[in-house]
Amino acid sequence: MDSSLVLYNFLNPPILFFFLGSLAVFVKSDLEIPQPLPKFFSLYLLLAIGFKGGVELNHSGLSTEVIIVLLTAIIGSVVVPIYTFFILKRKVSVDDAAAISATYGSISAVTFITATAFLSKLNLGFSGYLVAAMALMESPAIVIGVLLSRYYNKSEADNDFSWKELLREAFLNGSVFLILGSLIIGVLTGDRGAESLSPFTDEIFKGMLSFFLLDMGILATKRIKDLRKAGIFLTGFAIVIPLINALFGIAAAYLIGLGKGDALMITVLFASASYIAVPAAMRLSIPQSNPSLYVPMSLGITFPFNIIIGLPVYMYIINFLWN
Amino acid sequence: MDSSLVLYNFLNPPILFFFLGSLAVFVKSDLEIPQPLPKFFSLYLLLAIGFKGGVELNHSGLSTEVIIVLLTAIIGSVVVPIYTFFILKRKVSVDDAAAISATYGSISAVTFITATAFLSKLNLGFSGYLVAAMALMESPAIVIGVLLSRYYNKSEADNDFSWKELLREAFLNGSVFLILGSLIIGVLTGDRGAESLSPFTDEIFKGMLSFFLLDMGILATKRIKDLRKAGIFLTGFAIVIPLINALFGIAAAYLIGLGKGDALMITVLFASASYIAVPAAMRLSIPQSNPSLYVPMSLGITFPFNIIIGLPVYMYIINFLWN
Amino acid sequence: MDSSLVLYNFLNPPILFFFLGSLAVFVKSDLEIPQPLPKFFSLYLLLAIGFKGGVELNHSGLSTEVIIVLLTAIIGSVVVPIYTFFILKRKVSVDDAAAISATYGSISAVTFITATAFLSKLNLGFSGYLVAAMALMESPAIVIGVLLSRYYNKSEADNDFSWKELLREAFLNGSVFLILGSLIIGVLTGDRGAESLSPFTDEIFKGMLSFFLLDMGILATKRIKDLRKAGIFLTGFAIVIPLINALFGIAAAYLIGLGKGDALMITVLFASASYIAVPAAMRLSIPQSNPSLYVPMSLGITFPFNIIIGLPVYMYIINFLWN
Amino acid sequence: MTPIKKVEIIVDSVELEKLKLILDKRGIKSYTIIKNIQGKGDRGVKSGDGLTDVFNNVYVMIACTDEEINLFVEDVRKILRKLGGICLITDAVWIKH
Amino acid sequence: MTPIKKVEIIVDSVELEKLKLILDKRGIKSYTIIKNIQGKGDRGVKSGDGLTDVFNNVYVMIACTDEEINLFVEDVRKILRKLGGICLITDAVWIKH
Amino acid sequence: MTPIKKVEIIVDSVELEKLKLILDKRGIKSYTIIKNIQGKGDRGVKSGDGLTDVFNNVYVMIACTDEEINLFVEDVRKILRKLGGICLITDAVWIKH
Ligand SMILES: Nc1ncnc2c1ncn2[C@@H]1O[C@H](COP(=O)(O)O)[C@@H](O)[C@H]1O
Ligand SMILES: Nc1ncnc2c1ncn2[C@@H]1O[C@H](COP(=O)(O)O)[C@@H](O)[C@H]1O
Ligand SMILES: Nc1ncnc2c1ncn2[C@@H]1O[C@H](COP(=O)(O)O)[C@@H](O)[C@H]1O
Ligand code: NA
Ligand code: NA
Ligand code: NA
Repeated sequence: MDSSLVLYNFLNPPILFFFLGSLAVFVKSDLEIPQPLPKFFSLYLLLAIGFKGGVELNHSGLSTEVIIVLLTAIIGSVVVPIYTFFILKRKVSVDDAAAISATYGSISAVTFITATAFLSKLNLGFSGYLVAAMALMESPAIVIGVLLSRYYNKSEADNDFSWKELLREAFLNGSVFLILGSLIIGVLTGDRGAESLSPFTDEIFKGMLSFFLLDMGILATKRIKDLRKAGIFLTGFAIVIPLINALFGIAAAYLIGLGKGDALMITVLFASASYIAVPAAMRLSIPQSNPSLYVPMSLGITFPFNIIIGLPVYMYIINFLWN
Repeated sequence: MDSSLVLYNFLNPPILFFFLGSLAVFVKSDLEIPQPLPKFFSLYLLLAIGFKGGVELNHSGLSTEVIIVLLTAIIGSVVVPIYTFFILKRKVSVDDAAAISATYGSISAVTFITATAFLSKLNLGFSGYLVAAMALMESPAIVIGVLLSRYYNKSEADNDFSWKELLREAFLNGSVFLILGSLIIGVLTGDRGAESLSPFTDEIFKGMLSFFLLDMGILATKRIKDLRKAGIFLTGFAIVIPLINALFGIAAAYLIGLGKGDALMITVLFASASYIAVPAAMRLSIPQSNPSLYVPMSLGITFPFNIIIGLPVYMYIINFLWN
Repeated sequence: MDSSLVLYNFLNPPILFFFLGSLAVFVKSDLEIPQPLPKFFSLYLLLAIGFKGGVELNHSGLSTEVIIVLLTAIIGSVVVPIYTFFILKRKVSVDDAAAISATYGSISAVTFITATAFLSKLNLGFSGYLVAAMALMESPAIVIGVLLSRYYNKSEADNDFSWKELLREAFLNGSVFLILGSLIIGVLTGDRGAESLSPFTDEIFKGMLSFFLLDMGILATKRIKDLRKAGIFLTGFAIVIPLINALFGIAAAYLIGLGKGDALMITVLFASASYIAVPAAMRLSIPQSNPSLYVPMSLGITFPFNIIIGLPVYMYIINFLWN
Repeated sequence: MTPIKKVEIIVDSVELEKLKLILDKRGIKSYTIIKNIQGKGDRGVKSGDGLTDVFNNVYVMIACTDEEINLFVEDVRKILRKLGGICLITDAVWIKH
Repeated sequence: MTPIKKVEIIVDSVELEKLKLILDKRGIKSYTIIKNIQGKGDRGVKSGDGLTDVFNNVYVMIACTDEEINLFVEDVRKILRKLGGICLITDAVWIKH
Repeated sequence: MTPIKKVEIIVDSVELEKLKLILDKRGIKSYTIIKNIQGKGDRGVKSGDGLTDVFNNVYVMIACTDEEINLFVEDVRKILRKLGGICLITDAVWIKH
């Protein structure tokens, strides 16, 4: 495998700051990023990536390709939770299976953003509408997960259930709303808006990402400890399923005929798992499910796996197939 | 009316982010900007606008015009609370009348800052000393409000009253102090200082403003709900009085012979109402007044009215009169 | 003395913001920078200075000079706590003497960072490895301080003591860890990394420093009140000892043959006292010592003294000797 | 000085909205909230870190009479059963003003 | 283990400085403060949002004897009457160390 | 409704890790933590400002039985003696769910 890809990824400051955060936990340093700074960085990144995607979309406009990609994204976020649910149900409770499958059907915006930094190192771009694809993938997985849990728990009549609540939680949770909103603002204001916001959304972006990944390194590593509860099956799941989903993503990108940059981004969307929107939604909609399972899986294993090993591996496969 | 002005204002990213925040509340999204981030943005904006005003002032120096404008500003912030107090006293308690009149005599720094972004879209500038005018308008209104409340509440001897406390609260509250202090630092360091701080105070300014207005949209819309208590009279007051005050401002600017940019800024100062310095001061100095009246009025109605409708309308009138 | 040096320092925005914060406390303004913003600025500055130092180090590489300077730094941070301990022990308890001596053996990163802003005003640079020297000086002083306290408190068997704990606290506390880690990331990524992070770590740096020093001005001035407890001896100590240590630093720089910029930086390291890493470590390792003594001394006296008077004085002496 | 009961409820942060709805519905007009607190219990560690409120608790205190407690205690019990947390009641006196 | 009273006061954040002055003046040397808390009461909702502390409460706890309570309770009552808030007193025992 | 003891401990923030270790070691599996609180006591003012947790307190609450209290109270007393802080015990009832 082209080792330069791995090196490119490793020598990227954001990734190195992730390692630094991770190391802080291993050596028991008391380094910590106090609340609500992590939330601030996360809101900043969503706003910036949404806005930049919108400005790109303003340039490119909508096309058949765009619509096909968006549909592919939605289908992916519906199919993944279904197939994984039936794998999971053999080993864990229905509620946990539903929550974990929703987690893996949904996406991680930070993985997506880290992939943009990786692409920019390789001087590759990506299309702005993929940000829309990302936003569209968060919600369906949540709905599917909750429906699966309800269907297989039929006996227990839970009178608290409200479709309105579920749909609001799925489609209007803070992160989906902020990304979509910023995207639309980007589309509306185009280059004029981009110019005035660019020092904020572009220039300091990598620095903010580095700072945030420092915290993500701390968080992800702390969560790894919780994995003992998850056991070997779920730990393996958290690596194997993203890989399989990535292959789905690569295949879809190949069939659609996307460029390399776009192919990597759609792959990363398929491969990534949620640790912000979905856990918050599951806590409300499937309260019997255990967040000490799905959060460590997505944040402690799948996220680091994707940004450290996944990115260069997916890129390598794409390079191989596309050339 | 020149519709392009409205459009210019609407397609300004900061205004669009304000709408986004407002929408979040309407659709019941759980988007929120956790504390103390709103305070951080607010401190940043005060520091940046104060400093930039100071640097401008360092260029232009003081002139008769400057002194006339500063006096006009102070007179405005004394007259407005007096005339509004007697309007208000017919409908609400003396304490509430005093607090609301102080609110409208004082100013909103964020409205002022949003107006600078609006001007820069129109390629118009404004003079740095108007930042000083802004700082000078915060305090007199507070003092007048408290004096009116005390005078008309004579019977109740409130032994707690202390002039020292009142003057400190009026002239040395955090926002007045930070704006004036940053202004003086800007004057002292001039271009040399501006150069080194400019990436922080200038370049990322619009981005920080957008982020802050996102939160202001959330806050203002939440406060609207509280307006049921305020009733139709106070709701109308919160739109009509700013309009009247704006006309005073435009008239003053016309008589002094200010440029268009400066005219808009002084108009905005007259038209805006405080929701930071004055509520904090009223809470201490007129504790019997009800913050659930004056905060929703200034933050939920007057602020959005000014930045969305007021700015283009005032500019249109100024364009009309000046040409 | 060359008065332009003093003026250069005074008209530096960061220093002026320090004065502004200080003034806020004197006039009893309610200006405050809410938690955890001060911690955010402090983390940002450590990350940025560490990273920039690392990039510089990547350019210059290691040399005999570098190793000599690093050794000098370590020796300084071992010798200073020892000699000051015996001075202090005559007047205060063994525990307080140990904690104060550790405080003055260690360093203040913000003083160092303020010195870089001072140097850049004079168009002087400094070598990146001095950031490493700074990081290396935080820990030994902590270890020496604790050992002195234990040796002279022999009688009381404190079963809680753990070398492992002490060394972790000394070498892996958050600030040391973040500076060293960012330095290594800077070394690893070099110019490529610097380019992508530079808007974040370089361009907004002075603005962030100004904001932070505003808070430091507030904090330092609040702490001055606590000095009544410290008394005249400790107050004098907090000015005289830094001066003596600065002379040691200047002498060392002269003997090694450093350039003027590097000489100032090493002098500042010797002269400065810790108010972040050491107090946190002392609280855990010498709990009987009184933080209301060593924090006001280092934060309320030594820090302002160094950045206001120290910087131009040290520079003046260096200019005098070097020319 | 009037005798009164102090009811303290500690639950998952995501339950706060539901809890407030219950109190409103049951006519409880006054309460105090402390957000972003941490803890440990049967449902694991609430460490307060992370990017969401999933690992956070909230504290709600209601000073009220025994009759008022009866209005909402069953609803609270239901929440606790589902999502964990605790509810303590203490005797106190209220300084009337 | 010594019997002691636990006095808990919840008031508007802007009153904190005044409250601390009272305690200092009345010779109360020890207390604990929790800032930035929320609540609801006769004077409306304290939602904790906003750019000021106007919609914020503060919690102050004082563990002290009955005699000490008498020193400051009247002053506190006056504050509560003016700006709202509550004051509860609970019996507790103090683990002497 | 079961009678229970409410143990409240307020100590220096730097002691929190040690306190959690003690509770874990003594088999106490449930507690609640409020971080970043302020106060004043024999060891001076904890103003909560500054760049470290040196001038900060933490509040820990444990609802447990008398037997459980005996398991950790001596260890807590030792901490209080060394670094200050207080420990109060109140009678409460626990709403079983
Ligand atoms: N015995 C207890 N004492 C104090 N706090 C408790 C206790 N039990 C539960 N809690 C709090 O309630 C939260 C949820 O409890 P649980 O449902 O048992 O996980 C915990 O995270 C604690 O903050
Ligand atoms: N019965 C109560 N129980 C708990 N907290 C209360 C109660 N009454 C008032 N409070 C608290 O005291 C604050 C001020 O109360 P009020 O003056 O009634 O608006 C409220 O925002 C609550 O946080
Ligand atoms: N009598 C008291 N009432 C309430 N809080 C106290 C009391 N004594 C001590 N504290 C708290 O415990 C902390 C440490 O106390 P001390 O060790 O006395 O300095 C103080 O900062 C207060 O937060
Ligand atoms: Na996915
Ligand atoms: Na006005
Ligand atoms: Na030193």
